[in-house]
Amino acid sequence: MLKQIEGSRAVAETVARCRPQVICAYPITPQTHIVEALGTLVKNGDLNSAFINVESEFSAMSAVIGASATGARTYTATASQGLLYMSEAVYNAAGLGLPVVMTVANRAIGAPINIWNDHSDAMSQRDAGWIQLYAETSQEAADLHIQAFLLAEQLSNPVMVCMDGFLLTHASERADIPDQPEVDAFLPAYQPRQVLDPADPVSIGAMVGPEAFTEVRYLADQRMRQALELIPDIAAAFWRQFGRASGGLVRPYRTAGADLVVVALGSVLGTVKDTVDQLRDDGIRAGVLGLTSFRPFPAQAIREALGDGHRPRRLVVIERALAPGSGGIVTAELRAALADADGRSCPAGNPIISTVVAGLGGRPVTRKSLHEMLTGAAHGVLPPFSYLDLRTELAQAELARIRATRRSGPSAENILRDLSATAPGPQG
Amino acid sequence: MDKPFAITLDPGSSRANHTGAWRTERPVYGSFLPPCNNACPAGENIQQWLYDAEEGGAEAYQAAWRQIMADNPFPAVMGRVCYRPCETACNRAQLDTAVGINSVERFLGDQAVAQGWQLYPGGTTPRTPRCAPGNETPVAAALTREAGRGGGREVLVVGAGPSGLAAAYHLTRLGHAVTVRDAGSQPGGMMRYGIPRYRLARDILDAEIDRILALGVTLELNTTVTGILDVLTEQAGGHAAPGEGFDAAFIAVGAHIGKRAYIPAGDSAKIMDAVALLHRVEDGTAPMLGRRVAVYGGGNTAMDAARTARRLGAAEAVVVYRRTRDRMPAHDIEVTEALEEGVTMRWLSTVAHAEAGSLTIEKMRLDDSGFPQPTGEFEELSADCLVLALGQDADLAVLDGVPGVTFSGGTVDVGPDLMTGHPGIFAGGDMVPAERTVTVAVGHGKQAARAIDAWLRQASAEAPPRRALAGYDSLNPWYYADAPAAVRPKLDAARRAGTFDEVTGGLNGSTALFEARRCLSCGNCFGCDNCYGSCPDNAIVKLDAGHYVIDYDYCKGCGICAAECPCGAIAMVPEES
Amino acid sequence: MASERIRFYQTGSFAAGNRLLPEDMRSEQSSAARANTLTCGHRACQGCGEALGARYALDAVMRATKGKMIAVNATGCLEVFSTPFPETSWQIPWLHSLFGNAPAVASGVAAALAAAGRTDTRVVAQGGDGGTVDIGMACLSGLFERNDDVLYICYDNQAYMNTGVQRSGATPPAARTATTPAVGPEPGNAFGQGKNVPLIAMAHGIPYTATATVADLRDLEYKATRAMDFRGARYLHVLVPCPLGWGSSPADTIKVARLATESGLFPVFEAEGDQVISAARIRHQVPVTDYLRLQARYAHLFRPRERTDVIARLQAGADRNIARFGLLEEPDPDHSERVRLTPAPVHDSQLRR
Amino acid sequence: MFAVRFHGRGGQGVVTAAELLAAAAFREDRYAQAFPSFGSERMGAPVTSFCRIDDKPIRTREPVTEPDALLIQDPTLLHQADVFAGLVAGGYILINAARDFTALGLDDLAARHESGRLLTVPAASLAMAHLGRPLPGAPMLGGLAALAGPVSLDAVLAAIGERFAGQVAAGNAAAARAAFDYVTAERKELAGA
Repeated sequence: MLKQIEGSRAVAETVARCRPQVICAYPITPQTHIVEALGTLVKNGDLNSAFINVESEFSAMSAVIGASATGARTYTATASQGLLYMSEAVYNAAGLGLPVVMTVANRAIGAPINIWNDHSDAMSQRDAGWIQLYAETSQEAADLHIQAFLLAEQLSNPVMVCMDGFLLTHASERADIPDQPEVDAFLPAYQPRQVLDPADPVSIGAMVGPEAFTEVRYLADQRMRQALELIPDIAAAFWRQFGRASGGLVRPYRTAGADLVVVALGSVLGTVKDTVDQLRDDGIRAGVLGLTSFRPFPAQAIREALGDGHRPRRLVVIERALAPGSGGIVTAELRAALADADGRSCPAGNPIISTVVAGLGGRPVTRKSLHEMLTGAAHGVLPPFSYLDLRTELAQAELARIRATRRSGPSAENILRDLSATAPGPQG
Repeated sequence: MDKPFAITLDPGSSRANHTGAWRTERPVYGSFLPPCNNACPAGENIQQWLYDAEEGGAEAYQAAWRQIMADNPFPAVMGRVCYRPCETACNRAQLDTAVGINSVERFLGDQAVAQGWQLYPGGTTPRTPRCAPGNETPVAAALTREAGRGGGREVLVVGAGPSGLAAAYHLTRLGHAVTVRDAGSQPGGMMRYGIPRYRLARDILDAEIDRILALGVTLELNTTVTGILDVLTEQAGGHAAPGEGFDAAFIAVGAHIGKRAYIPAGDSAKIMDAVALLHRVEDGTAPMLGRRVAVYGGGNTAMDAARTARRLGAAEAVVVYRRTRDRMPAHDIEVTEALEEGVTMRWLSTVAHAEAGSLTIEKMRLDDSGFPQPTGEFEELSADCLVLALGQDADLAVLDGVPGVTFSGGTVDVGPDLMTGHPGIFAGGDMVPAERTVTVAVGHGKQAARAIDAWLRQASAEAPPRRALAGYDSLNPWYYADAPAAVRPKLDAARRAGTFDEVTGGLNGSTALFEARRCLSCGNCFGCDNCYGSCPDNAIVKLDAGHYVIDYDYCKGCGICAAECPCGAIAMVPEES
Repeated sequence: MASERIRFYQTGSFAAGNRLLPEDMRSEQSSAARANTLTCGHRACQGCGEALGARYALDAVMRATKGKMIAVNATGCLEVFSTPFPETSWQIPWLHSLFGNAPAVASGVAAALAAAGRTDTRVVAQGGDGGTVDIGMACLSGLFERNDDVLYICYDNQAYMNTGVQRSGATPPAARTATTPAVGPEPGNAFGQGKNVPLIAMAHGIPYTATATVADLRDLEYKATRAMDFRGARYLHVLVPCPLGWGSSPADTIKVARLATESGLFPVFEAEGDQVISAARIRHQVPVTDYLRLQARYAHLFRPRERTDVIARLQAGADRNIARFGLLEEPDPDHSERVRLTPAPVHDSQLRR
Repeated sequence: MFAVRFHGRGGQGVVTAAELLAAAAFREDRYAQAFPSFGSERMGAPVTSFCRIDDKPIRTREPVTEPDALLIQDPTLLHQADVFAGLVAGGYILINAARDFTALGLDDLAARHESGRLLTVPAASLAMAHLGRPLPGAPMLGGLAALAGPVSLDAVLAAIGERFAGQVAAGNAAAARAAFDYVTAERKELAGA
């Protein structure tokens, strides 16, 4: 049913249509609206499910591990510090091959504590063995959950649906919430691969030593490679059933014959697409490549999307998370992906890649800044690594302070002091 | 289900891992000698019959009784007159109080009499080992040979006392034809003529003797045996007419000649000896003793005489003894009961002179060596009669002049197999050097029977290897509930003087069962499952109650089973390297 | 019932089994048909108290639930020695996730069962003292507070044995561990305030809390069985000596546990809600030194010189327990050892909620 | 594309107002996007929210920096933050206030601004009158419908009816309608002048 609806609410109602049997939640901004809505649906009887209010994210993930191993379809949601706090259990769920589905309402990680959006949280778990899908819109966020349950249960592997905190979770948008029969038709009842059952007792979670651990990890990687096949199939099936393009591995936009392609994940893609349209109007042949699946990393799909023959001369990767001391997380993976399966670089030669760190801790990514930066890129003046809208004066002032005095005090607080002295930030 | 590799495993698959390889010591079920069995002069397997009795019910009681009967044909008598060395040795005494073995034995014996249990048909079956072989008593082993009485020979038993009758009993069951000859008019010897009725009811005694005779023992009463060699065959070193004589003889005529001591006495002084007194009471020809009776001596017979005197109507019965109570040979229980019945004691006193109606008593004192010395102080003690209870001598006439037979200190010299210096002639009971109790005598009977049987078969009595003693330290007593002993009812002291009724009563069904179940089963498995339950490696397999097997594939040798065995029936032994 | 009394007052009343008792009154461990939830071939040390305690408790629960049980296990010795690939010693559905999350995982299992309407299958979570008292405490408290239908069993061997005997929040004062070595003026673990998890559990007001040791099998089975009479969160704290970590003889594992209770150092009791309803009376009281001397982790209290001051403080602790739980009072008839004979399992319908 | 920026204080329903406007647009089968100036605002703290309305899907997610209309729900904010920043030339301003610009000290602004596009409406008092609580959200939307007409009054009323129920719905609707009439009258007057 088509609605004007808050992103969190859209996800909650869609998850409910997936009939999870056990839901665990611990509140953390900006995930709260999702679990509040689900909690209400359970309380008023619209959703027949066990809703556990646990005492921490660590418990939340642990409880869904137990429930999933007992044969229940399970769901939880978190963000930021919460994701890090449950990290040990996040790895464990994947190691045990349990098809848990979790929403991550992407948010920065402190210190300094920051409740606003970026991808630092999800990226910190990129090697936990979870499949990671990034939503561009509320609609896609909702749709991806339906696909996630199917994917997770077919592979016996957990799936993380990442949606930008506030930008998607708190934004009211038009979204089509599928009806129950449609979802039931698309998502069959969960058939567990392994289950705790007195009638057929097994021990789950054995200690595995050097004699088999490598093989276990190898098999985990194989599941990811299997996912590379399944994700497009499921997206296609979804399109057939619901008539919407949601999910898949990558989403190209005006890449055909493009000289400059912007690579990004999540909701920033919308703003980027608007900007690219402006660039086209300016006569710059720009395009966009959105990555919906970051784990598994769709190397092959990316190469195909960029075209095997004609390759864009320039790639600009928008990083919503920073790897201090290294730079861009997505960039590094993309660089590796551009070589073909045998590691040979493309005959047409590889493009020049620039990394642009943007939108950390909720800083708005504006068309204005993007347009400026990409125009520069088109004219070859964009450095290999840069920040979008970095307030250099603030940073420099603090650097000076540090150089000046040993006891310069906490940087974040210093910068805030400077800020209050100067003009208000971009958010007014 | 198609499980994830390595992470998920099939149940119980660790059985493939044989942890027994870790072991340096292995637990082994053993069977150790319980102190009660060790102390029993009659060699009863007390622990086994208590174990049998613990089950409760007629069937269990009969099984227990048969176990006693394997060693001792007088359970009911024992339950009355035995001085209970077993209870003195009982480990339970260190926990709370000793198990009332004697009272349970009496209960079982009385049950047998009341129910008229017979040995045949059926016969006793040897004990089956529960955990490990080696528990059978030699007698039980012999009983298994019982089948063919064919190899049987002729054996003469002289004396129908406890020792003789016990020998006859065992020899018969070993397949020999036994003839018992006794000078007296009734069988039982000292059991009848030495122990008063109030300690041993005669119907009980008769019943147990009859049961022995019922086995086919020939009893010839009022027959004094003289010239023993004339009745023995040549093989036994005798010269009886061919086909007439006996192949072996067991002499157990006891000791019932009262010791006389010279006591200056006036002509009209009334003096008699205790053995004769008790004998006459038994014959129903009790003498007139008068109002005041003095008994001279400090043994059990002295007590019997004094207590009997009270029952014959003596207003006063005074025991005159030259030492002190703690040096009295009489068993404490006898002294106590005597005092309860109003018998008075004169310690450190000797009779210097006897006159009609009065005695002259000389006070004594104990020297450093504890020997009584005269003090020269005298006093009068009015007494109508003086009964001498200064011990008994054996009448050894029956062995006079038998070649090879030697004597010392008024007793017959015998070897460890109770054979005298003359081949084929054995002796036991009060006439050989030993403690003079019914139980010891019964033990001699069994021992002699075994030895005679072996001698007749030109074999040597198989002396079983002595098992290690199961001391208190080998137990883990925490597992035993606190359970104070059940006491036997006693006849009210005031009512005793007038009657020869039994002073001590028996236990009833439940108190006897309670008492039997107080046994700690020292050194022998009683099927408590502790080993099975407490093995951290599930390495002990329980076949059925009380039957276990150790699975050495998994036993790591930690030793918990041995440490937690309540009765110390498991030993840890080093692995052969 | 005279016959009852005689049944009770007999050889080996406190032993695992007794041929004179009817089957249903014998301990589960005496039964040839016991579940052996933890079976042979596991890699626990010789004389492992935890292996013993786990089988005692879970076999009893198996009897109470008629075999319908799922177990969750925290990381630790029990998990490591029972399930090294490619073998497991468990014969029940068993799940190991992490060190600190067993209570939460169990909540999830219970929730899944409830969601599937399979409430006849019951959930047991188990862990060592580290996984319970320390790293698992938050999850455990959450389980208690929500009163999820889980029996949590802590096998307390008073240190991190799996990692090589380091101090845990359950390590008693003066005990030597790898991180509280027996050196310096005050060797061994410091005298802290301790962390009494059974009392913490009671403070949550959960339906049933109990302590037990491997030294009194019947009591342990009784409590594991009784716990299954309740719905909601239940807590069972079992003292399981560790020969390796305590420096005691493998053969003495049960003996040491027995002395811990007979000295008063480890009070054995049960509680409903926040009320203690029974305490196992000390049968033969012993001084704490009887207990301490058997363990190398306390050797420094006796050599080179006897630390009477430290021993006195430990004895005072035992005396406090004795006073607090009335461990030397006359047993009241309702809770005589006879009651400790494991009762027959109750039916689901009878369960208190 | 028509972009609106709402200014108010935590507790005044600033975010709700933006969502109601989006819902109204959805009613008219147009695309809309509403979102708050994300943060952990507390009661009384200055709050901003945004709403975009368009005939095609809206992809951009940046905050509204060049609004076509400003809805200022609390006149006390006027001289604090730069509430007028980025307003497009000829943009609309609606202020919740009973007083005129002079009283509000906005004469300069009024002078610079195209007549009829800068208005005040006593939204709070209208809400007080009809709803019983001084929540200016609904009346401000009613006023906006009259002032700039990005959505119709009917759409606003429908959105209100969808979001609220019973007395609350009725009260908000009445207040919105009253504000609509008030602004319509004001504009007539200005046009007349």
